[in-house]
Amino acid sequence: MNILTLFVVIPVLTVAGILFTKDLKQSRMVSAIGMTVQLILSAILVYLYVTERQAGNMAPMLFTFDALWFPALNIHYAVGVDGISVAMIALTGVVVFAGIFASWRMEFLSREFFISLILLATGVFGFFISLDLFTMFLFYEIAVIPMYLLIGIWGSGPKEYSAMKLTLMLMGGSALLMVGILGIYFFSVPEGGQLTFNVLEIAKHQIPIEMQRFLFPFTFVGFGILGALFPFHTWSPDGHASAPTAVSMLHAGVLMKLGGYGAFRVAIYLMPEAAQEQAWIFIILTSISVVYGAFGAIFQKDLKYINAYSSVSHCGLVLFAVLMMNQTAFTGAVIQMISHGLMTALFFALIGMIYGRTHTRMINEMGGLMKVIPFLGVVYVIAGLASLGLPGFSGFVAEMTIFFGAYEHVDLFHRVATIVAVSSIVITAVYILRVVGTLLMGPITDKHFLHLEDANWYERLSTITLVIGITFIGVAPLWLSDMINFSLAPLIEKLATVQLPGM
Amino acid sequence: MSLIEILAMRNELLLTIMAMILLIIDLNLNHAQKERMIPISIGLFLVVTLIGFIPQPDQTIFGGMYHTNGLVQLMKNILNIGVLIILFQSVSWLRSPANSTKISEYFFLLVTTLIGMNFMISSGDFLMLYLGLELATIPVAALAAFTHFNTKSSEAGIKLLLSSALSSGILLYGISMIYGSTGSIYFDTIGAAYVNVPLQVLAFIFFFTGMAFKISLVPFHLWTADVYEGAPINITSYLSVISKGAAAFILVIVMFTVFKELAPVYKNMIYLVAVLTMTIGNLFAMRQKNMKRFLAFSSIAQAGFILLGILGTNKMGMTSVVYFVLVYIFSNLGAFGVVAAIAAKTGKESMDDYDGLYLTNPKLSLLMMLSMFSLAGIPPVAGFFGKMFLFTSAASGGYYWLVFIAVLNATISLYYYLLVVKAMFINKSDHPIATFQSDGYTKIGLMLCALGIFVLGFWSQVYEFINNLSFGI
Amino acid sequence: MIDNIPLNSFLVISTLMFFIGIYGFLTRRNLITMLMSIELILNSVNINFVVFNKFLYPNLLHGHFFSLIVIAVAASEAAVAIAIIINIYRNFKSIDVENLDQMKL
Amino acid sequence: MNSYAYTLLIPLIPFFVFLFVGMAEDKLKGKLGGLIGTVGLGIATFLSYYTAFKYFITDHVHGTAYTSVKAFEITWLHLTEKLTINLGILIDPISVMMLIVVSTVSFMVHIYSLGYMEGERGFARFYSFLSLFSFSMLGLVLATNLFQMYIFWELVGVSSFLLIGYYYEKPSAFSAAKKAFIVTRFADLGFLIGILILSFTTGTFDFQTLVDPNGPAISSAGGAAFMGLSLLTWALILIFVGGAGKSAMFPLHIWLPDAMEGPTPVSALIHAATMVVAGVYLVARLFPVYALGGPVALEVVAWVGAFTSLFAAVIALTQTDIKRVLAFSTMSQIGYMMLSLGVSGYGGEEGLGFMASNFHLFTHAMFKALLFLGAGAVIHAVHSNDMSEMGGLRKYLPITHMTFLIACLTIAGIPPFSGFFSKDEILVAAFHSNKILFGIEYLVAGLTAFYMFRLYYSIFWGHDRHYHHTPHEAPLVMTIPLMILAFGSIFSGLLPFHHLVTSDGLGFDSHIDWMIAAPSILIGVVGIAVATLMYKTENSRPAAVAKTFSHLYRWSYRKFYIDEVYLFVTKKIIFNYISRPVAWFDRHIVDGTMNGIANLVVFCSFNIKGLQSGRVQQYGFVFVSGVVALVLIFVYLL
Repeated sequence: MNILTLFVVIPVLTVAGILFTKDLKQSRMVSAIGMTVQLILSAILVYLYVTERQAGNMAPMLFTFDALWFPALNIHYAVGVDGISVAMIALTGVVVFAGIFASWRMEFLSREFFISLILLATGVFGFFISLDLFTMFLFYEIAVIPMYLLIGIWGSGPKEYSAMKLTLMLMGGSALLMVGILGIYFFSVPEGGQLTFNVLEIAKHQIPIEMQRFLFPFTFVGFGILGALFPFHTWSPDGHASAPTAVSMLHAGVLMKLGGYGAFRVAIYLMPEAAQEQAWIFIILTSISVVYGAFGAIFQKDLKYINAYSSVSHCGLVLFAVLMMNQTAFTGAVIQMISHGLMTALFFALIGMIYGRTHTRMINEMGGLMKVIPFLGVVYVIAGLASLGLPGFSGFVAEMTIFFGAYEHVDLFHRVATIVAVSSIVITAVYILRVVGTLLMGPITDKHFLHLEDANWYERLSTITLVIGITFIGVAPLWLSDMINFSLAPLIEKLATVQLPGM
Repeated sequence: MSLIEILAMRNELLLTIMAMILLIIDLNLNHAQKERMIPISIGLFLVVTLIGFIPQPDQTIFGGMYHTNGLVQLMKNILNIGVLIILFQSVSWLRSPANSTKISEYFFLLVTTLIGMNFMISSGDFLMLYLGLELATIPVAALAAFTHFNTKSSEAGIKLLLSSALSSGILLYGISMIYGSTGSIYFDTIGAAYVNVPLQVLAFIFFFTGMAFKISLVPFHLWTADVYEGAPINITSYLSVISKGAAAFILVIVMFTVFKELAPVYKNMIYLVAVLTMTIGNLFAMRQKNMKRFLAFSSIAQAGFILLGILGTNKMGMTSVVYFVLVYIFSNLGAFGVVAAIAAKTGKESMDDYDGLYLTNPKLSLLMMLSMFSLAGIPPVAGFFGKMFLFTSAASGGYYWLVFIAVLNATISLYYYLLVVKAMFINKSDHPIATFQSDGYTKIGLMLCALGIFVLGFWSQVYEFINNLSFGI
Repeated sequence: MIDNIPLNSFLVISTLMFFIGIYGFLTRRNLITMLMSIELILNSVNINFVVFNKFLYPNLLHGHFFSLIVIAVAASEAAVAIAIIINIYRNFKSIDVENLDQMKL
Repeated sequence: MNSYAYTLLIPLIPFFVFLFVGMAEDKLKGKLGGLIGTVGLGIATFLSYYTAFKYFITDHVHGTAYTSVKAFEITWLHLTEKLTINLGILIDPISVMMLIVVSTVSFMVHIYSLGYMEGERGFARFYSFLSLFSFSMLGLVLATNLFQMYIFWELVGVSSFLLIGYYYEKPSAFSAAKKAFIVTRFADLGFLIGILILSFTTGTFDFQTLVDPNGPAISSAGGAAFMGLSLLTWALILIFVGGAGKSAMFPLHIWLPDAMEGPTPVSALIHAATMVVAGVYLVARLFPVYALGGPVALEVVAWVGAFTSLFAAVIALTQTDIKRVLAFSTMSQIGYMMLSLGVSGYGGEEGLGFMASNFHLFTHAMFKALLFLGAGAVIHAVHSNDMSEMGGLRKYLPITHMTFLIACLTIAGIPPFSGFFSKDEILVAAFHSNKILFGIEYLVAGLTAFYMFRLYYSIFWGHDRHYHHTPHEAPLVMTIPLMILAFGSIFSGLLPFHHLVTSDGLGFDSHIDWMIAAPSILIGVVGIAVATLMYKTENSRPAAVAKTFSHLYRWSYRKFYIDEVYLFVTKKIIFNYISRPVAWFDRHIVDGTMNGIANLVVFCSFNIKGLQSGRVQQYGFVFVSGVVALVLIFVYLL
């Protein structure tokens, strides 16, 4: 069987396996095994991909597999990966793996929990491997819908409200997306040709510019909503705040990346002309959300809200980079997606673990935790430093690449936007240190904290996995950026052919 | 015309024979033995359904009044399957002491309406169409009033009958004008002669409203909710699935054949009605607490989506309509089946009673959730594909904004479908519906639905099969 | 003698009947009367069919047959309706349509 | 690869020590962690000295310019087609000079801390952080390109953050650390933007290419202008902002005094000798670009330096916390270095200032580290930072006393101590370029002498305060570094810097210009004399002076209220007037809109319910009117 298909099959098998389990122990064991296999598989995929490239395979997509599904509409089950999707798949593998271990003690309806969690993962994996817009959309929605149950059943706080809001807003986004995708489909080939959903086929020729003008906003905003594009980000804070740990991890870590990835793979790749024309609007929006999210985070008191807003800021940076539309910025965007995925997953994992001990998420109710739970404390500091872009961690690499890519534009508009975005690094430092200070440092505020026990083995496993990912990218980014760089070539060529009206 | 040609009407004939057999058997049963009617009639109907799948050459008899071909046969089979599921699901209700004396009447009436629908679908002229329509409607009115001691039920009956009479009156008036202006009642001759002149547009509108009444499109839908609520659950599901489906079938056929010259006009009309139907249906459905009424309004909204397919006015459009109705039958019957099962055991029909259902009756809740997702068009269940293809065919006509509105409406509908899911999975309840076991028939009925909901989507051959039979303008 | 009555006057009659029927249907409070109004509508349709057939297409019989069928169907419809109405009378002790609004909103 | 490849070990050894000690922190009992760290750094120090010897003496052909050597380089990341980030090691006069400074002081501090930090909770953690700092600082000074420098620049910042916040349970300590990090981070923003502009105007990060007099950087001097200054100048100014942040130049100096919350050895290492001079090093690194490409930027450097030195000196006059006095004197001395860079020209005699600056950097590292470590010994003895709780300590702490005195004389610029030579060169350079600047520096020299001796006297002279236990001299492990550094501060002045570290690598002859030296000695003596008068024995004179200049006194004592201004800006403006509104806007406007849409839908669904009246005749009516409407629209309108 094609290796990529395995990425969908294994989770499905895992779900099937969980159906036969009885209690928490068995179900978490099954899912742990399944996701470990998945993680190993993604590692293997990365290895295979790199070797294949070194062997000189210049095909835009590797490991492609294509099966005709609905002949009448020429819908295919078409999969294939390039460096970018490989990177995203690896990210997903890591985050899901960590997520399973982070929810090791999910007592209530554990079977259902793991099933929905892994269904979500299935959707994400499927999304990243598919080349056919229809299947892509299919997996997209598969990934979105379990969120409702996951937040609604196992969430906390105003969970019904948050779950409903999140689901409806994302579905509203897919409404835009639907229009965009159908539009692309009906103009995918010149008059009389066999219409197709296949991204590569569509990319071969140019969609009529006036259609692009109409379709690009639909597609971009449709994906942008999932990528927390200002002002459509408002589902994210509530959603994250109410979601259980693992769900926040997966959602912020992986699901929000679907937005950036789609905006890049579909909106920009297939409609470069319109993208060039309309980029400025969205650049303004994204630069706003970069700074706006950071400022929003300063004021919050709930750990999850802080992290949610910082996600808005960081994901804003992803879309910002995507809109810069040059090789460096794209590379930066992808690295940022991965680094933010790992970092924010780590954050949410830690928050969940701390919450599990202190039973509060309000930073002003906590203090001096570093003394009692040094491991979690240290990891939290590491996560914080990573997210404020310290060299040696992935965040720095991503941000620098993005800034340089963005600054490559010579005109004043882009450079001002860049400098606005750059300024966010200071604000980030402010709120991260504020949290670290009040949460971990200082004297212990509450004597109940004195006898908290530090992380158990599964918590350590889950966090260390993510930390390793972050530092690995941070210390040796070259392989990753080259892998991405190479895969960008076709897109860059396509962009190079674009005649810019006006710009 | 030889006797063999009569066999072209084999579905109708078989059903008529079945109806007769039921009556005869019923004569020889005393009250205690009435229960036996259930296996007999279901068995007989199963036979009919199976025979329906035997391939059959295209034929036209009675000088074009009646014609049958692959597509028509397929539509009939779809309806048969639907009715079969309903029969399975209605058993536990029939067994209740109140109805145990009227079992065979139930089956008889049900089969009769089905005969009407079959005639309607394969009608070749307006006379047959009208005849089938009435035959499909009047017995349903009787069925709606089935529980005669229940005031709601009889109210539902009379409401259905009166409004349908009004609508068919208007429809007939339209037909009379068509006849007057073209001098024929045969589809093919009319289709050739029809042109876009005011009188004929007027006639078309009259006819269209008559059909719109059957599919319950806004603003011709108002009877739906009351009748659905008043009628016994299985009749409600029959109305909302089978008769709606049949009407949709014949509507799409007539639109694509008889009135094809009018396409430029009726596209706008359908655009308008579709938007109204989806929006109003959703807005009403949002607030409903009674499950039957809730499903009634949601089915109104669904009808609005069907119009998107007709709007395509091409092969893809017809395929998507038929495919959607097929999927819709399974999804909606799944929902109704659960409601019926619960109502039969506990008599509870309100959404609030469903709180915490998952903890007591997980299987029912799961099926309900699947049906809800399928109705809302969430992958991977079949409903997603049905809606997706409807949207595709609408987009093929360039109606992007309509698609946008439609998907937004789908989002709103997702909201209230999720309310049900929320009730079952998230809400806590002090006294939830107790755990119970349904009887074998119901289980089979529900399983068929679950199967359909799961398989139809991924099994693309179904779509291909329909596509090969369909045609466009 | 029928020939020297122009087609239009028939149509005018039928149209009038049609709208009177609808008016009756919408205004009468008594279920039976509403049924009668429906009969009016159907009969206006019948007139249409017959006169169209007689005046425009005298060599064909579709119109006549159609009207016959309509009459038959109308009868059966009325039968079922009356049955239900009787049932309603049993339940409500009245056949005033005003009572039939237990289900709304 | 070349004969210097081994220098890779110099930064790497501390790094691995950091990893090892950091990971195995709680396993390492007693002083084990400290010993490991010290040994590791000892090796690094030895290598540095070997490198210096090799570079300056054995490998150098007399009479030729010192060339810069790339000992090692790898590619770290490709940014754009042109720009590639490399990590490597660059050996040239200033980097070797810094190598000596950093490794020496760091090594001293490592030894010293074995005594000073004895018994502290997290002893091993302290050493792992020290090693991390040493690694980052060495990486910074050895950087081959601007971006590598930026990377280690950040790392230095964070390790300073960690060390300041070492007593993380003390809120003041952590807030000081936070302040230091955020202020420097803010400055680094300027640095980063500077790098962006510079790298895109020149297309390279590499120092060798940048400083090449006919390389892309300097040739782009006349390039695209923005607001009257060339892009290059803007880039240089922004980069200098970064340097100013690290080197606590006004107005980005506010973090330095608070940074004294950290353990004293840390202050000695980071906030006196090494990290704070990174700014000077940065400017020195890019000096040719400044001198030939952006003279305007260089003037900015000069003036900021001059002002800061005066400003800090004035504040130092009145502070009572001994470490803060030293902190402000550090600022003032760094001001000297900046100024001297600012007034310097490029090449030969012109480059006197450059040489002087590095010279002073070197000597200052010695005596300022000495001062801090001495202060540490004092604090160790009396468990207080406050002058008013000290006095008459000279008999208890003889060694500390002697070394401290030497340091004071050095900083006061009294010959033959090293401070005299370096400061004299600076004054000469200033004199030849700009008389006003010279005047300022001359004044500052006096002030420095004054406040240093004020400090000296009030610690070691006067009558005893009542100490809860009699102060005792620090253990040998602490005093030995003091003595070594004292040695350094006495004799480092004799090093022939004008032959070793010059702007263009070529040596030149310089001699002491007594026309300037004599007065500077004089004012130093005057300062000392005044201090002696006022503080040698308790008397009412200081109070009297304080009263006469009460306003000036208060302002200086309150550090000219700069902190308050910053506090106002951050707390009030940022937090209340930006962040709070943003949060509100998000809750109520953005979120409100989304909820509003939902509510609107619900509202509609409530208001159309009248349609469903339950009355069949109304249904009929709607039906008919629907028909009529369709007819009207599609028969008559269309």
